[in-house]
Amino acid sequence: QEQFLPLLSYRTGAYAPNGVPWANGKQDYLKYINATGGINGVKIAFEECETGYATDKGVECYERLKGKGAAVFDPQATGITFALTDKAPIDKIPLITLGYGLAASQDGGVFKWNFPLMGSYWTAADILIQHLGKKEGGLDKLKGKKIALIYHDSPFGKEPIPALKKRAEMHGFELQLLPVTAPGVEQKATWLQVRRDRPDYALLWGWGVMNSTALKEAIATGFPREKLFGVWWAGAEPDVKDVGDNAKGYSALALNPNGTEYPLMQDVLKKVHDAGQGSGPRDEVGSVLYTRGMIISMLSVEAVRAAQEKFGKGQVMTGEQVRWGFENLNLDEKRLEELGVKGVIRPLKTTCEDHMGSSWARVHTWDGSKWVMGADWYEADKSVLGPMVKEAADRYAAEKQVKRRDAADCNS
Amino acid sequence: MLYRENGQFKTSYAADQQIFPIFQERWAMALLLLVAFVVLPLVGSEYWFRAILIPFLILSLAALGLNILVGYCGQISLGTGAFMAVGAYAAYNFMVRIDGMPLIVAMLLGGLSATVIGVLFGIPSLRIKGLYLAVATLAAQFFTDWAFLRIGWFTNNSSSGSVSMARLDVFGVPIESPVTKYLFVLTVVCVFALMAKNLVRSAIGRQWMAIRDMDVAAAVIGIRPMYAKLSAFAVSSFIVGVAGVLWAFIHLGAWEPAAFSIDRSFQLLFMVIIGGLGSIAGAFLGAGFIVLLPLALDQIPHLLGIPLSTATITHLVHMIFGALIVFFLIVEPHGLAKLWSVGKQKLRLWPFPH
Amino acid sequence: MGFFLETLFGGLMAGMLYSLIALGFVLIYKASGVFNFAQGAMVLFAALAMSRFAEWIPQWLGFESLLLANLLAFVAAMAVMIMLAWAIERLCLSKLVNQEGITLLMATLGIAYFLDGFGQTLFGSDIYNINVGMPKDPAFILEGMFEGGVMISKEDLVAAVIAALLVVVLALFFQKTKTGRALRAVADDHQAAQSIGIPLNKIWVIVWSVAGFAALVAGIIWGSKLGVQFTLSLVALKALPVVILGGLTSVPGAIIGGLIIGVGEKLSEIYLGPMLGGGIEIWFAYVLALGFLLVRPQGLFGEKIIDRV
Amino acid sequence: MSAPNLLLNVNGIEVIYNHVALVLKGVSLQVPEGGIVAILGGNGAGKTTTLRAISNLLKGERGEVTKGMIEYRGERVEALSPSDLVRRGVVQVMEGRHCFAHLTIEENLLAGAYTRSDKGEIAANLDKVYTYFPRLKTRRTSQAAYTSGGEQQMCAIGRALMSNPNMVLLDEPSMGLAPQIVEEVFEIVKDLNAKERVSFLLAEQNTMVALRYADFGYIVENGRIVMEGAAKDLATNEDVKEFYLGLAGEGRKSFRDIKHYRRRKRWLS
Amino acid sequence: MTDMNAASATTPPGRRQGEVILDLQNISLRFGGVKALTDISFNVREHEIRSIIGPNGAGKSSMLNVINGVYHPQEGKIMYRGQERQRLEPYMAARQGIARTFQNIALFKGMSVLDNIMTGRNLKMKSNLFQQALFWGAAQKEEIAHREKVEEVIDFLEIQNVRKTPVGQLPYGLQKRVELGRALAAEPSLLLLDEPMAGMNVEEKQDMCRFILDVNDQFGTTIVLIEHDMGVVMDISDRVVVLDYGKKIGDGAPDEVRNNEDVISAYLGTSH
Ligand SMILES: Nc1ncnc2c1ncn2[C@@H]1O[C@H](COP(=O)(O)OP(=O)(O)OP(=O)(O)O)[C@@H](O)[C@H]1O
Ligand SMILES: Nc1ncnc2c1ncn2[C@@H]1O[C@H](COP(=O)(O)OP(=O)(O)OP(=O)(O)O)[C@@H](O)[C@H]1O
Ligand SMILES: CC(C)C[C@H](N)C(=O)O
Ligand SMILES: [Mg+2]
Ligand SMILES: [Mg+2]
Repeated sequence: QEQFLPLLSYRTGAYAPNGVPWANGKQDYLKYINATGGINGVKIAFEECETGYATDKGVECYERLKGKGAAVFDPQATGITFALTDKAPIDKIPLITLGYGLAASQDGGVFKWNFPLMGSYWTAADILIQHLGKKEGGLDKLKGKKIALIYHDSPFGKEPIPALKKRAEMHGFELQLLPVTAPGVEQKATWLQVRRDRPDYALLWGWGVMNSTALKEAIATGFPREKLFGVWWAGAEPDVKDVGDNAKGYSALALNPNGTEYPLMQDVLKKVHDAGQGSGPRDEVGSVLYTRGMIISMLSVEAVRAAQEKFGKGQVMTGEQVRWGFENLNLDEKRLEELGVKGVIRPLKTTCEDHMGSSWARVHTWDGSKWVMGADWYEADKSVLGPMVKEAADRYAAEKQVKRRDAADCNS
Repeated sequence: MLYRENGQFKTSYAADQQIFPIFQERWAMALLLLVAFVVLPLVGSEYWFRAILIPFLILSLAALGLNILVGYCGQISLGTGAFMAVGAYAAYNFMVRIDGMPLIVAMLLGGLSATVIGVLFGIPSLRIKGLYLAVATLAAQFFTDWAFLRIGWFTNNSSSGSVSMARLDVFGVPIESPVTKYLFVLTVVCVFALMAKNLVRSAIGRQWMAIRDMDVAAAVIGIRPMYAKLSAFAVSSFIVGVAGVLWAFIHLGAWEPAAFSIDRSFQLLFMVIIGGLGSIAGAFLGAGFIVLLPLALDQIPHLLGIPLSTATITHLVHMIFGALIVFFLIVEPHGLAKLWSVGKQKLRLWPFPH
Repeated sequence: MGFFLETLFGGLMAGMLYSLIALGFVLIYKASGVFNFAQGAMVLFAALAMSRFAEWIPQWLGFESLLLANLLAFVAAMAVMIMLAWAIERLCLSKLVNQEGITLLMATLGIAYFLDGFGQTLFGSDIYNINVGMPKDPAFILEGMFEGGVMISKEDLVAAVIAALLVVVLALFFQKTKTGRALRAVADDHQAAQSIGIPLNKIWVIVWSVAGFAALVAGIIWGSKLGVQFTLSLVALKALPVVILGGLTSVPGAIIGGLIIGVGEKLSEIYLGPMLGGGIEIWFAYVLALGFLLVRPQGLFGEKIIDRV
Repeated sequence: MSAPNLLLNVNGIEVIYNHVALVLKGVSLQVPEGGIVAILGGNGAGKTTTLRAISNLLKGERGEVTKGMIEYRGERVEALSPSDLVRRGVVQVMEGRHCFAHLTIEENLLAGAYTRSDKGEIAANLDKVYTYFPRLKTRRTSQAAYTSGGEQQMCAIGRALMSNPNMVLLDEPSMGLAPQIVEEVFEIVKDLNAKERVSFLLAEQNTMVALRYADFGYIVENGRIVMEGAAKDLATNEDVKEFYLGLAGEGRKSFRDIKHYRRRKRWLS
Repeated sequence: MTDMNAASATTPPGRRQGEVILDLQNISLRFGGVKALTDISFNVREHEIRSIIGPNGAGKSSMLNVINGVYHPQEGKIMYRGQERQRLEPYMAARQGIARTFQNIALFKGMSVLDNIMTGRNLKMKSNLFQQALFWGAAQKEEIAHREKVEEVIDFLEIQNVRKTPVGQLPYGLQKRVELGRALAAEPSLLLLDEPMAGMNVEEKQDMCRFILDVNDQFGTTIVLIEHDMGVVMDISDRVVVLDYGKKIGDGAPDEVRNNEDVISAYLGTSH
């Protein structure tokens, strides 16, 4: 009896360069778990399905794999997440959207099956503004400043806007919205506008080619890279690789660092890659998105583990049970240490109400050859986002006529 | 049972006009419908309904609509995705803005909205021909992509730009379970297919084909190019619009403009051409080919247990798919439907070669 | 004002880049009546070949020189494109003689699919770069006149010049040369062309090779701009309005069309865009083309569409 | 016909269209060096198909030769491409003109000289064609699509002559031509035949003229040769007279006085 | 259309003196430099068979194109049934009862013989889109009614056995016949025929003549005929107009024309 974990991924198409390391990370961790005896002895079976980042393909994959007893889905795209959010409750399969998806789904009271662990686009936006404030020497200093948001014109790119608007009116900076039509190869006009309006900062909400293209255009229009800040999906190696030295000074949010010095990476190299099991090239291990993939699988496995604690060690968990696991994750420093990811992520604790668990992130900067992690951690400001999330969730509930879960439902 | 038409004499023109003049065909069709409506719902798995049959049927419908425009009226269009989108978003708005709006009505209204837009973008066809028109229709595609992305009103100002539709019902019957969804779609498709067939075999259909084959001559025998072309655009985009509604409401549930991107338009054109221009059955064959083939190819390595990375598989699928398209065009440039009818001719002559 | 000029130049040069791709379409259409939807895929394929060879050849032969690497890679890539042309003719076109345009168009779509898969299996689907030493940083002119001066991207400038050269060469090739005439004859009527001894297969290999060459140049320039990866094949969509606006059968038309579209979309995006919520350039290009077509259904320089009884 | 001076030898060919329609059911015919041979027959008899088969233009029509063999100068030619045949001197004038619509008349003619490289020769041929068809000279600069039916017909014939062939397959050359042009065309045929020993195989409906100029003739009826013989003999054959020349016994009768339900003579086939 | 195949008593030429239905006055048509027609005037009487002859490129087809509105002459006016006709589009001409066939066959290649001829009747079909979509009922009745008419045409032209064949596959001669059928199906009052007998052998020409004469006799359809076969022209037409290089060089009964010097030198040549 094996625990089946489906893997949606995209190794082809416009987003492949980012999709591939991510997918490999997810896989390698599962292989690693199997190599180390499974989850309390339960081995993991997994199957990958190619979505090409396209919503309809994603749905097709979901339908195909859910039949095989899928315990959790990581859609790897906000678009797909939206499409699946309505299906998951029917099929009773949790969705984990680490650092993406619907911001509102943090509210477990309404979104019983969604888990935007470790952050959403609202937290990301919030943190970026905090960071800029810090650079300026205080959020109040942002007054009168002009900040441009250059975003992938899709649900993904649009998510942060409400949060940014909120912050804008709080601190009185001007927010300029510059949508880029997917996939984002056509940005000349956008950057001409940037050059004309000379914003003090530009936020880059891109994915795939959009990121490298943006950097190239920034260079071509002479926009200082130091003033360009990306979301955590715009801060990985593929985004800067072929721009190389010219991207020096560009910073982006980081949910996780890169590098192989962490025990987990060492283990994976040893137990998976040295065993000829590696899904991708060896030097990919420890890259930003690879690591993130690992974390996603790790959290999924931990959720299964947690579920087993409650529903029976050494057994295969159903989607419902795993959902409970996700809702009762508690990774403290100690546990992180055991998992060999100390310093990779911060402790994380989910509850029935809070499906995010933690919203800590750092900012790292490209020095021309590698990403250099910034010192200080930021946490999204609950006092700002909390009400927004609640309101959005309630609106969703009203629209879909789902009613808030009561206490009883919570500890079910 | 051997396939013969000898001995089946038509005694009336009505008989001669039947859709399936030969009784073997009538039987085959009846059988097919029986399977589709009764057998499949009993045996089909959820995956089959959700991931294969429903998309297949809906896309067949869209292809059917497109075929009226391209195959029968000869106006190549690359804007099909756009018209699907119009249908979907229009219906969505009718649903959310008018409460108590029944699904069927919303669907038809969606179709009508598509018709309006279709006719609008059809007007240039009075002056622009062939490939020029084809490329020009992309204007519709990109414009709607943009409009539904950027104009909040259409998406009921959803912050993400993605909208969704849940808990549908027809006359109180909830359209939730895969089977009900399937049956609903199947019914709609059958009705429209029948109507389309009727159109193309009556006067209007002949007018379309006349325009397609030689517009000057058509005008000389009294066919008004304007009426013929625009009516084709209207009918076509109505059907396509309805297909769009189904695609969004029934298949996806939640969607963004990307669901109706240019890829969709091309995919549909594939279906129409591979299936056979100017053939109702062609639309279904084409859809079958385009929808099922990649899925099948996708599965083969798994079934054979060959360990290939999904990337390699996808690339292989692309290659094989492309190669097959070319192959079929070489075997029969006029599509699977033609291949089928040639096959039947051979069957008639059987066992003699000629 | 200075900014207006920037936009204008930006548009003009973007336009030249579009015409570079448009050229591929025009060539094949003019010369065989086939509307080649595989052009985009060919660009990607060529670019992939170029970038990978530039990376591999030095490893194989063990030398350093970037220049040499690029040269050899170019030769190798061109060889590949010629083989491709030959294969396409052999396996596909030669078997579709005398079929309607739409059938052939469909075939090219099939070819496009094949190339997408084939190219990426062969050369990988990661993001690669082509480094032919294009200048990356902007240049500023007329600094006297406007504060900050008028910025133009050197890279685009170089690209534009190359594009222009290429077009001139091809336009000449299509002048009343015997081959040129034969090509147009084939485009008009395959069978009649055969009946008077024009060897279709040879003609087609020539044409597709030339188109392959155009694709390679486009691939190199766009590749070094955007980086070589899948989306490169999408730039074809930017070329389509150019093609119809300039006229499917006119090589110079590709250039003029390119310039008009380039300028039109950039100006619209900058000056209209904000009012409409941005991102309008893509459809604007098509609407612009549509507008021109309503006046001249065969595009600015296209051959008159003949309908006569 | 005796083998030595045999130029073209078609032997029992069968042709099938679309893998289903068998339209030639074993056609055999010969053309001697320097001969003018006519193929006669009603609509749908298979004349055009026969010519297509010889010049290898069937492929485009999705037709194929399934039986029999075709020899040109003793060489099997079924496998050759049309252009190879043109280079060997066999050129066809297609039924229904097929001019290159977008090219001007002159470009059409020059295109016809594709297989020729010698500039002088081409120029000479061009002049020759223009002297044969002065009408073309006056329309030389206008696009073929916009010339009259007859002009297009002349253009098609002239275009074929530009490759200066030694075997021409003419499919209904007289179609749509004014009477005296028809005469001229056949004079040209005779002329080329006499001066340049060009051989002709022509499918013609205008039997009257055809038999006047040809020296041998075949009659095809749905896919079979039903009669063959020297032109003169055919011209005097009663059946031919009635059904192809419209000369019922006592000479030509007016088109007005045609009885309805005339018994149609059909050769056994 | 009642039994057409009944033997028609053949009446001598020049018999018909119906009044003028079509009167062309000083028509001139240019294409850029090319003068296709210069100052041509002639008329057509009800019931007659009016032939246009002339060398290639004389302007015959252009003349027909002018009559049914495919070309619009720069100068001259056209009187149709009494009143002057303004610039009109081809489909309007069709509505006024003018049908035609073309020199380069213009059939609808993709359609069967039957459908091609059915299109000829589209002007007479009245049921609307919705009725047609539902088909059963009004639309079907109409279809059948017209189908009967069309079948008569098919019998008349003796093409029953190819009813369902796609016209593209028919040999040239039969295609011409189908095209005539398409024109006849419209039951026109004025029928324009552009070289209907090109590419036919004598036997087939005789049939064609018979068809034309019957149409003309039985429905009194007026016919304008372009033909290069002098035998046919001289035998069946009532009056002949001769064009040369866009100019009219002769007009009158066949015999007059036959002996007209200019005509002989320009067109007929010495033979015949
Ligand atoms: N492309 C095609 N596909 C199928 N059948 C065809 C095709 N071309 C011709 N045929 C059939 O082949 C037979 C012979 O046609 P062909 O054109 O050779 O006759 P023909 O003697 O040239 O007649 P015509 O004198 O009218 O030109 C006809 O019955 C026709 O229907
Ligand atoms: N659309 C057009 N554009 C330009 N020139 C034209 C056009 N139509 C006809 N012409 C020219 O006008 C002249 C008359 O053409 P038309 O077709 O009427 O000749 P015709 O009498 O029918 O000759 P034929 O007996 O060969 O058919 C020709 O020289 C032709 O080239
Ligand atoms: C899912 C992540 C990979 C980011 C991606 N662009 C999205 O849709 O959110
Ligand atoms: Mg023929
Ligand atoms: Mg004419």
